Amino acid sequence: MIDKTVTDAAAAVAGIVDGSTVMIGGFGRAGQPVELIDALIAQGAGDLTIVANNAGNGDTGLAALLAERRVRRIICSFPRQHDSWVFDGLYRAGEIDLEIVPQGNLAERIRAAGAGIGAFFSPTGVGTPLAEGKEERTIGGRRYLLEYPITADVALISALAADRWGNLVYRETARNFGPVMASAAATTIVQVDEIVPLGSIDPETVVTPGLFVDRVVAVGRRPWLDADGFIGGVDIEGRPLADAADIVQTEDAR
Amino acid sequence: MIDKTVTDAAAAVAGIVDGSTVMIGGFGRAGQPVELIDALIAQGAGDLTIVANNAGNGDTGLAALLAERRVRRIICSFPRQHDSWVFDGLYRAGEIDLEIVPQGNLAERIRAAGAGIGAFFSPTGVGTPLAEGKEERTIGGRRYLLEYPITADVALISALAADRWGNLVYRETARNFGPVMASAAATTIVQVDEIVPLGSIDPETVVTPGLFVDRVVAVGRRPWLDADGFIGGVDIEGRPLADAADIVQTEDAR
Amino acid sequence: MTTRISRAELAARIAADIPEGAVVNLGIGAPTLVADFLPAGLEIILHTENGLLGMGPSPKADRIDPDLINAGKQPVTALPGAAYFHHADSFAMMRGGHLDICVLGAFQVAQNGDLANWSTGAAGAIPAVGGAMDLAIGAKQVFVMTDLLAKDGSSKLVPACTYPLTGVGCVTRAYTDHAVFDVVDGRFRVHDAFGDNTVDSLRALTGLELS
Amino acid sequence: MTTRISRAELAARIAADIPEGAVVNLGIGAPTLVADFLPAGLEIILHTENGLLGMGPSPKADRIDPDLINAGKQPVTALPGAAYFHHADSFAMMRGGHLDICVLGAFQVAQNGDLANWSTGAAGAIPAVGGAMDLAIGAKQVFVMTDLLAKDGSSKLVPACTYPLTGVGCVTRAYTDHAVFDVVDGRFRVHDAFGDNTVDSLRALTGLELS
Repeated sequence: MIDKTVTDAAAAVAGIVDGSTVMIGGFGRAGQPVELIDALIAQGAGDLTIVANNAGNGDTGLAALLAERRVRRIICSFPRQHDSWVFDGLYRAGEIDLEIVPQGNLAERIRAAGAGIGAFFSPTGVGTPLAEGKEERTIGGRRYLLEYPITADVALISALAADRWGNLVYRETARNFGPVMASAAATTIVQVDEIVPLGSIDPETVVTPGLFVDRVVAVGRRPWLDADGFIGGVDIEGRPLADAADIVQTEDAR
Repeated sequence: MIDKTVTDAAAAVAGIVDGSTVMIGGFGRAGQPVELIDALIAQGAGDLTIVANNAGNGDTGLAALLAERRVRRIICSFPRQHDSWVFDGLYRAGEIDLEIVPQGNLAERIRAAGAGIGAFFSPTGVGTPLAEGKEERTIGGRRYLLEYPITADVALISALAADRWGNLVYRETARNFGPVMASAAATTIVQVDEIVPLGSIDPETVVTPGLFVDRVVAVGRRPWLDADGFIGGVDIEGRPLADAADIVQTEDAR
Repeated sequence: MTTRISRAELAARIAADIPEGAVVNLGIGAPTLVADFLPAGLEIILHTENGLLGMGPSPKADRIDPDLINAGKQPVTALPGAAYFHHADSFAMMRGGHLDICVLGAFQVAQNGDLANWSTGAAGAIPAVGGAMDLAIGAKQVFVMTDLLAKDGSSKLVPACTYPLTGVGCVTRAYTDHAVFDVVDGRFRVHDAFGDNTVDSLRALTGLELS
Repeated sequence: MTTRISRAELAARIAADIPEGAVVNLGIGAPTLVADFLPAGLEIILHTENGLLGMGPSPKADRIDPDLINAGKQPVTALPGAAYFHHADSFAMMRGGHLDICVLGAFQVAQNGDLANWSTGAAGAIPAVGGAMDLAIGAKQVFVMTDLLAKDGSSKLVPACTYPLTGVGCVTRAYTDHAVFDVVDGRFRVHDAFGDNTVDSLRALTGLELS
């Protein structure tokens, strides 16, 4: 019997070694594999290269991993946020390397790694400072830059549900980088709200087929799916809301 | 109101001009847009370049279009089948051009067209006769060939259901080339079993988002979805079955 | 006194130019205001690059869903007809030319259509590009929404960008608080000027050759 | 008389080498027979490149579904845990190295692992490659299933292929009706020989250096 489920987040991240390249899913806070990141912090691996869209928020999650000086280098599209002070401090102190990648190139380079593409000519970034050192070619009258795959030793991602084969479904925009990262890492580790019985995910709706997934761990239902649960959300600057009343009401504006 | 539905297959294929490149979805008979092909035959456009996985079966569908000498060139992975006599005859008579593309390169080149990729280095075909004339490069110790996108003026595809925005869901392995072709053609025309109300397709399960789709036409429920309907299927050689008794019984073999 | 329309008026002006059926990305920041002025009753499909087509307005406070956000990480909703997809598919839509319009902010727009909106190039600034470079080259039409003049009074529409570029020759139209400019054959052309602005007064303000 | 095992015995031999949990593509034609001999009770996930993981056996006649076929266009079924996907995703799985094993037929296999199985190069033949070249380079292990000798008695395992190649250096193991051969350091090594076949007798039959 194939059973990719593990009992807890610590077991899920076991064996990650110093010097690994680790992809971390999520866009802002949506789809962040919070429990897995916490487990990685506890697990102890260091000298890491992180591939993620952002470079951490506040003092938790990826930011906490950075604060522990466990990350040597980060590859991302948008490190600078109002609450990325941990990264900002390390960067200004010259204590972390940064590779800035346009978000579309980041996603496509990760996909390319999963799809066996050796390199591809991308239309993004031509004529900009991020083109520096890249091979440029004009194809069909349009200028492109040659971009290489981004692979990883490990991907840590979050999904809504998995079966024991590792088939995944996601929720809303928390899907974001999960499917491509799952395809690009040697070992893909997934936290889900729940493990469902094999056969209970409609094969038409599987987003990440199980062959991309190595370990899944159930971390419990996300609180906002319960009635009277957590009110999440962020304000217009991306700051987490203290309470629901902080949100601007615009539903009737259109 | 956005409404991409048209009343019949003739309206769906209106305006296709001589000399067009037309992608046709389907793998064997699964996912073939039969009614749209018939409408294209009736519509009259000629001197066409066809992009498809196969080169027609029997005397209907794509084979009938070929038989009418309406196709100048075909780009496909597997033209030769037991019932591809129409193509075979034209090819041997030198009356049709053929570009053979490995199936994975075909799919990825079509995707690249839809995704704005200028070209990509593919691991497939290296060292084979199909590498002839292609740029080769070694990246990370592995050999690759440079492959270019395949675009089209029109894509004709088949899906299970659409809403009026053109969001599509497919059925089983009839999905095959539909999603990538929809993304790669200037005008994407889709036949579906039925048009469903906007909002009735779960946004988590949309396979082709409507922005890739230009026209949808309902052609009625595929017969085998009705109780006591058509028994489809093919034998081990891919020949359509005359009746259900022709199929080898192996369900209990494992 | 030169007429300057408000940020809200500018958003409304842009919204009025978006036709029914358009697939539109409103970037982050000020351009997202355009959503509030899209004509009621017209179906315009909003794309957000973090994986949603058919984005709706902000939710009421008690309906906020942390899994459903836009590219600016603000809570949003999904309309009937929406679709979710992953990041590579989302940027494939953009880079493959399937968006009709995107609206972006700008530090500078050059008369050849070059856009600078991601970095001032200031020493010590932390670079962050997000999806700006993909949006700039991906949409069929790239609208810029910006004040015409920077805080120091200099024109943000320029003969050539001095800030680091986001994209080359990509801007089709610049909506400013003074006037709307089209990029045509390597020059700005005044599409319409607000209030008492004229081609001559805009020429004086910007120092640009204008037609 | 040299021992030759039957096609079914060969399929069973291959099936016995596939471990639980493996993701396997059985190509088209003879290799699809392997499915019938996979050990009962072990979970092995079959991939078919036309868009299905978790492929099951042929359906009963009254359950044939024209939308559910394999790469050979035969009717199949889907097991609990199956997933459908489009062609680009399907070949990305293959080309990205996510399949553990594929089993392919062969015209020739060279001792350096080169495979020829798509064209005899005969004048006037209509070329057709399908997914063979992608499978050959994609799976972690490429098993070939073939008779050792062609109808004319020549060996299909050869020092160097004379037929047009499908893939370079891709075959890891050749299962033949006489013996199983591993490709090791540019030479065939006899993994196990059936019946009265020996390394010496196989050497005599094939003319190959064997170890």
